Amino acid sequence: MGKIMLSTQDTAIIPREWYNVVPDLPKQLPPPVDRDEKNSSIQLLNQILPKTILKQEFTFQRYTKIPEEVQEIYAQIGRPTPLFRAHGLEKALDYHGKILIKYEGATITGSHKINTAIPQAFYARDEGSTGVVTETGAGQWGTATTVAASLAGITSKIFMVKVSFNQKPLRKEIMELYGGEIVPSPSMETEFGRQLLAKVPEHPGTLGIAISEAVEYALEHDLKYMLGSVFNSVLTHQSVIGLESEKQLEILGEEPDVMIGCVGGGSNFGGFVFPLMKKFKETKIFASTASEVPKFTKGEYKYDYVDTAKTLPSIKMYTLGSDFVPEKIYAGGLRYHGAAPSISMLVNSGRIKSSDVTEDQVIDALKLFARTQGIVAAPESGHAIATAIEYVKANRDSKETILVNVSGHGLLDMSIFQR
Amino acid sequence: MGKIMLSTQDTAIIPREWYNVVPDLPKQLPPPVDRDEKNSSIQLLNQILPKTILKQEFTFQRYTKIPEEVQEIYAQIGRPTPLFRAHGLEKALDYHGKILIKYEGATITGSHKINTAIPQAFYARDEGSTGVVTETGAGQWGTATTVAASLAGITSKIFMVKVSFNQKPLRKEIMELYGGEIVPSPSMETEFGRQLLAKVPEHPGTLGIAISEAVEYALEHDLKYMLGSVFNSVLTHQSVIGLESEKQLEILGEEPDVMIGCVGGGSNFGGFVFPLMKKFKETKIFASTASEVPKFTKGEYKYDYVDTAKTLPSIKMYTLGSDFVPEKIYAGGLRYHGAAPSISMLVNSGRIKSSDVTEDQVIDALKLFARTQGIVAAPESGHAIATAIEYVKANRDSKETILVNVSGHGLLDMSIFQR
Amino acid sequence: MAFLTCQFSRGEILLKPLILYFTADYPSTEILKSFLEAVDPDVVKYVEIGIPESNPLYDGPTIKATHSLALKNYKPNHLAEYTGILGRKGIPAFALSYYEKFNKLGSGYATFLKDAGFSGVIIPDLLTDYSEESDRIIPEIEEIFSFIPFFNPATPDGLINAVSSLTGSWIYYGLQPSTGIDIPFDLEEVSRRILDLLPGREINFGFGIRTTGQIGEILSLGSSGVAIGSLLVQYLNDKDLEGFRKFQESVKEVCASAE
Amino acid sequence: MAFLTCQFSRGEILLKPLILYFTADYPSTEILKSFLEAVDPDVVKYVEIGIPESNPLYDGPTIKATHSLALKNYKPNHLAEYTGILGRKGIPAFALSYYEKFNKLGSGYATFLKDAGFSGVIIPDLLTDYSEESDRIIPEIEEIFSFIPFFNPATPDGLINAVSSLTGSWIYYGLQPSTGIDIPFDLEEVSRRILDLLPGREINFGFGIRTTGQIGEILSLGSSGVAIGSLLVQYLNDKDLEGFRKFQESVKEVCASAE
Ligand SMILES: Cc1ncc(COP(=O)(O)O)c(C=O)c1O
Ligand SMILES: Cc1ncc(COP(=O)(O)O)c(C=O)c1O
Repeated sequence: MGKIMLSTQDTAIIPREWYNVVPDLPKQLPPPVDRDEKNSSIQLLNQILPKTILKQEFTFQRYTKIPEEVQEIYAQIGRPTPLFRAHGLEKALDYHGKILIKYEGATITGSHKINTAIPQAFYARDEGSTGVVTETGAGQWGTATTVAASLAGITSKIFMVKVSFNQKPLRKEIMELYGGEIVPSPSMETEFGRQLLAKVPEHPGTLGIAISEAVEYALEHDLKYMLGSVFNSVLTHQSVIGLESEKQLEILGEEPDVMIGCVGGGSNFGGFVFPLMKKFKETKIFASTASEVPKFTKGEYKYDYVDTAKTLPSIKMYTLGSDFVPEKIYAGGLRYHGAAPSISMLVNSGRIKSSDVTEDQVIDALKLFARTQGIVAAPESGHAIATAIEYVKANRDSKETILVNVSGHGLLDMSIFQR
Repeated sequence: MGKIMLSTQDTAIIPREWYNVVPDLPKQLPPPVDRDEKNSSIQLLNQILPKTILKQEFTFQRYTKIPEEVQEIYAQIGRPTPLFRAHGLEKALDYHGKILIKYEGATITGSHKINTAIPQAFYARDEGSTGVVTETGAGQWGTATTVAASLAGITSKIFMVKVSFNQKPLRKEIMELYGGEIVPSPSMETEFGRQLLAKVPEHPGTLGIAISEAVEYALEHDLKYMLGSVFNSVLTHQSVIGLESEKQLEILGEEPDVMIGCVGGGSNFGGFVFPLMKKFKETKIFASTASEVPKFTKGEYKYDYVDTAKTLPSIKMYTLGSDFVPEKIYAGGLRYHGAAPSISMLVNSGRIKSSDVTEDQVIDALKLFARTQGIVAAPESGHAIATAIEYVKANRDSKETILVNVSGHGLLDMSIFQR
Repeated sequence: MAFLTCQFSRGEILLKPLILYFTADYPSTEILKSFLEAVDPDVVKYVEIGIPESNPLYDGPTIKATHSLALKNYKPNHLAEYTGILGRKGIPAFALSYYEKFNKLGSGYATFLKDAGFSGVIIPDLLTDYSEESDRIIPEIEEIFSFIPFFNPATPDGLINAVSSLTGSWIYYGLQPSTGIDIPFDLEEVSRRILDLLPGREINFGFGIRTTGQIGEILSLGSSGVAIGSLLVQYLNDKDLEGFRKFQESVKEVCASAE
Repeated sequence: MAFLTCQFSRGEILLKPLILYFTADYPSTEILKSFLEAVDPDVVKYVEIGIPESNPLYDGPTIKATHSLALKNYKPNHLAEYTGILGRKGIPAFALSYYEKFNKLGSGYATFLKDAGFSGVIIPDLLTDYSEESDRIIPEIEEIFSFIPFFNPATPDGLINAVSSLTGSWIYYGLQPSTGIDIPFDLEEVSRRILDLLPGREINFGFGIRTTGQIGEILSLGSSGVAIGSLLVQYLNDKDLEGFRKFQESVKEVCASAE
């Protein structure tokens, strides 16, 4: 049998250390800053994040040991994830180079989000917290959080944007099944929520509001708040994607000429690309985003708030403005207005190229991928696949090896095809 | 790191031959028979099944070579699937033996069904068919069929029981995404369907009707019909589950004392248990079924029709009667009235024990499994888990090694928790 | 072709390739007798006579149909007439009978068959549906006359070894689970299995053999003989004695051409 | 503790551990002058004077607050008064100024600072926000006086090596990305990194140092000195000269007790 599945799901491939790109960036990473002289949002992080996360966020070790227990849980949740050659897609595109897929949808929660949820929940537990709190929009992050908390033996509370809560009953279901407590946001459980509801009883909620509620709830109840993306510590945890890929490519004897991933906050992209960029210095790198959220092409590279509610610090990034209201695209995870500082820096320097793809391109890409590879990819990941297809069409004779990170499966998001 | 994930997703583990239990059964397998002297249903199989499937069904080689191409596709769809130790579950149950899980939910379509769909579709294509037809109730089998057909580059048409079609729009969605054509049954596309609808325009459909329509459609359009379970050739294809497990156990140095799987038609159970039974002669074996479909405890061991419509042959099996109408349980895949002849024979001889579990036990088991292992198992597989939990509770001090086949994930069936 | 021999000697015995199957009293006693008279002892080794049955479960549709008609004509005392004709040609006759009769009559039924002139009996459903009885009944039958084991590709290895060791007779190996239906199979694979399991035994193949070409192929693979059943029904239905004779001739030719 | 030394000699030079940071004209010119008069040359190595800024992005909330107030009092000609007081004690003064001023005034701004009595300048946002300018501006500044590289744990290795090779001066290493906020960090890890990258260089640590205990620890890890800023603001606000003097004494004691 040919080498079609380039991965060996051998736990020896699971990295023992996370990789942090910051010491290897060409320039210094602009740190998170406070905008408000009275209430330091960085100080706030201090109160709501596990100490270990804060350390990882602000002190930049190139390598950080992954706790043994987290390594074991990584194995349990499906790491290493497969890296395989997409023969079916190559054939359908009549491409004579290679298309390799790293597939994070093979984790038990169906996306890369679990890679950072696990250490965050375990650190919280280790530091004596009885539970974690976070917000979720589309639901992927909330799902990962509930699983991680249950595996750590602590509680989880998820503020879910009310409109999603109502539209996606299955997401609520799965999070509850995983032992989480799900609250539609705005809720009556926080001061912030109560005030909002007093003014607008039927408020549909936003991610910004949900963040504010989660942070307030964490503060009030002495729980830890979980970071879903954007932050450097999250990208560091996600480096398992790229580190595994590196070993898998080595086993296979392949070197990527092109690397492609999708960018919401940037965590799957950074986690995938950074460890590989260190080794494969000449690769072309594409960050795929939604045309409806053209952060790199229409956004500005500047300090901006992480969240709409301006509760969390400002960071220097490509941003469409923290009050940017994206179109209601199906790829909920790509609606974020900004992108992680490290990725933004490299897009700004030109090292990373960006590619906006349309909803139609994505749907076509998802269909083609499903029919040729048998995988229903997440709508977010569909962007990376669409960018890869576009690249192949424009470079048909290049015979390059294209490595694509498919960040999740789309089994719980199939309603997007009902149009 | 400890050996928590006992699998290596090393394609070397994918078997090169399927195993057929028949030559190793203690008694001779009663063959499928015709009941109708005029219309031979066995002759019918001859017209609608690929020749290679018929060969495998009726000539009993112990080992059959898996075509190279099928081996490659097996790798692509996620084989070998993981075999891991369920530390979390063990801890929650305070069990001091080992619980090992073979997890078929890790395939791209989320269940073992793909293991047989692939060879059936590829044989059909090899024999010049342009497409395949089958029926589906809950949707797992239809989904596997559409993927397999797309990967083989042929069409697929699925007759889906109308009531499921209406209740499970996502199932229709995913099958279409995979390139299948989905028709609610009864339909106007067959004589059988048209006659039914003329009499009962609002007919909700049954699996029996869908089978009849699929068979008629295959005959009329010179397409191949795909067998979802029950038949011996299907169990043979499913032997990849047990054969992989055998190698994985060897790598781990483990020997199962108890093996547990769920039984609908018996394909995941037989595929899992038979290859292992050959090596581990002393293991206790439990077939888990739904209390609502107590085929082994309340059924009779006799010749009965495979399908309600009596289109396919009669086989000797435990059966509740081919016209048995099961309660509307959520585990759609376990509603079948009978079970594969080989399994039935061994239940009859006492080699395989059976265990009926209730809906409540299953829901509790699924919740516990989700929270301790992070996996949302399929409702069908929840039966196997529930039986394992029951066994552990009754044999707390045995320290036995219990190997459970979890046949699928339940991500597309979560509506069952909405009660 | 490795070896093909229609008449060959094993030790002292000259073996012939063909085994014919007829259902007793089908289509009528007289017609069947005329066919038995036409049996050619130069190519026919044994004749099987099926005892009519209301539910011949493991027969295919063609043979099944003969049973329901034969039941109407069947008289036990006809059997001796059939075996008599064959005996005069020096061809041993074997009865094919479902287990139900043994169940009712015990080994007395075997004595009856022996007295009717049969050299032995084949019980097609014994191993499938009554295998727990086989340890008891086979030795009882063997005290009286030959028990002919009937195996098919679905018979487990263990059972083949156990049952064949209870008898020294020839073995009937069905190529398919049911006769008269074209289920595709890999002749070489299926044959090799039984020959490997029981080296040195006389094994005759049957079920689903349709053409003289197939007969040649089966023999070339090492089988001792070939049983033909459904293929004869058309001749019987048409009272086509001439066709039947030609068929026997053609089998001889297949053998001759290959020798 | 491996080694702890507050006053130690490297080659010929006697080194003292403490570096103090003040924002110019905060809380008033007079109060600041009285504090500078109280600086103890036995323990204070350098003094940094921050040039008030409307948006001191990389300062923490405590220092940020001093800037907005200081801006109201600030007059460029006060600077020479401050450096004068320090000069009389033999303590070199270094200006801390954001890049914007260099952007506007070019290297003339460096000349101005030099003329105001400073021995060098620290530009906290240069490497973060204007690193493409650094290759050009650093040599220009070095022609005039010392450019003090400001690194922190977020500074990439490559940048640390490149920039420090452009100057022979001491190096300011911020333990945190922003001063005045308690972000937990592993002091040993963070220190080892810079000491390993730049062996033999004078590296002074700053940002987020809160207690005299921490000072001892940092020195024991091999740092050449410790910069203190936010910690002093309380003394300034309270005009607590006595407290300030005691603080300097306590640092001496930490050192003495450990020697
Ligand atoms: C499957 C999937 N991919 C990508 C993203 C985008 O997030 P990030 O850019 O942080 O990876 C999300 C976020 O929800 C997601 O669920
Ligand atoms: C996940 C899953 N498990 C088990 C079954 C039962 O089928 P079988 O007994 O053939 O494995 C089904 C059938 O749909 C299924 O989808």
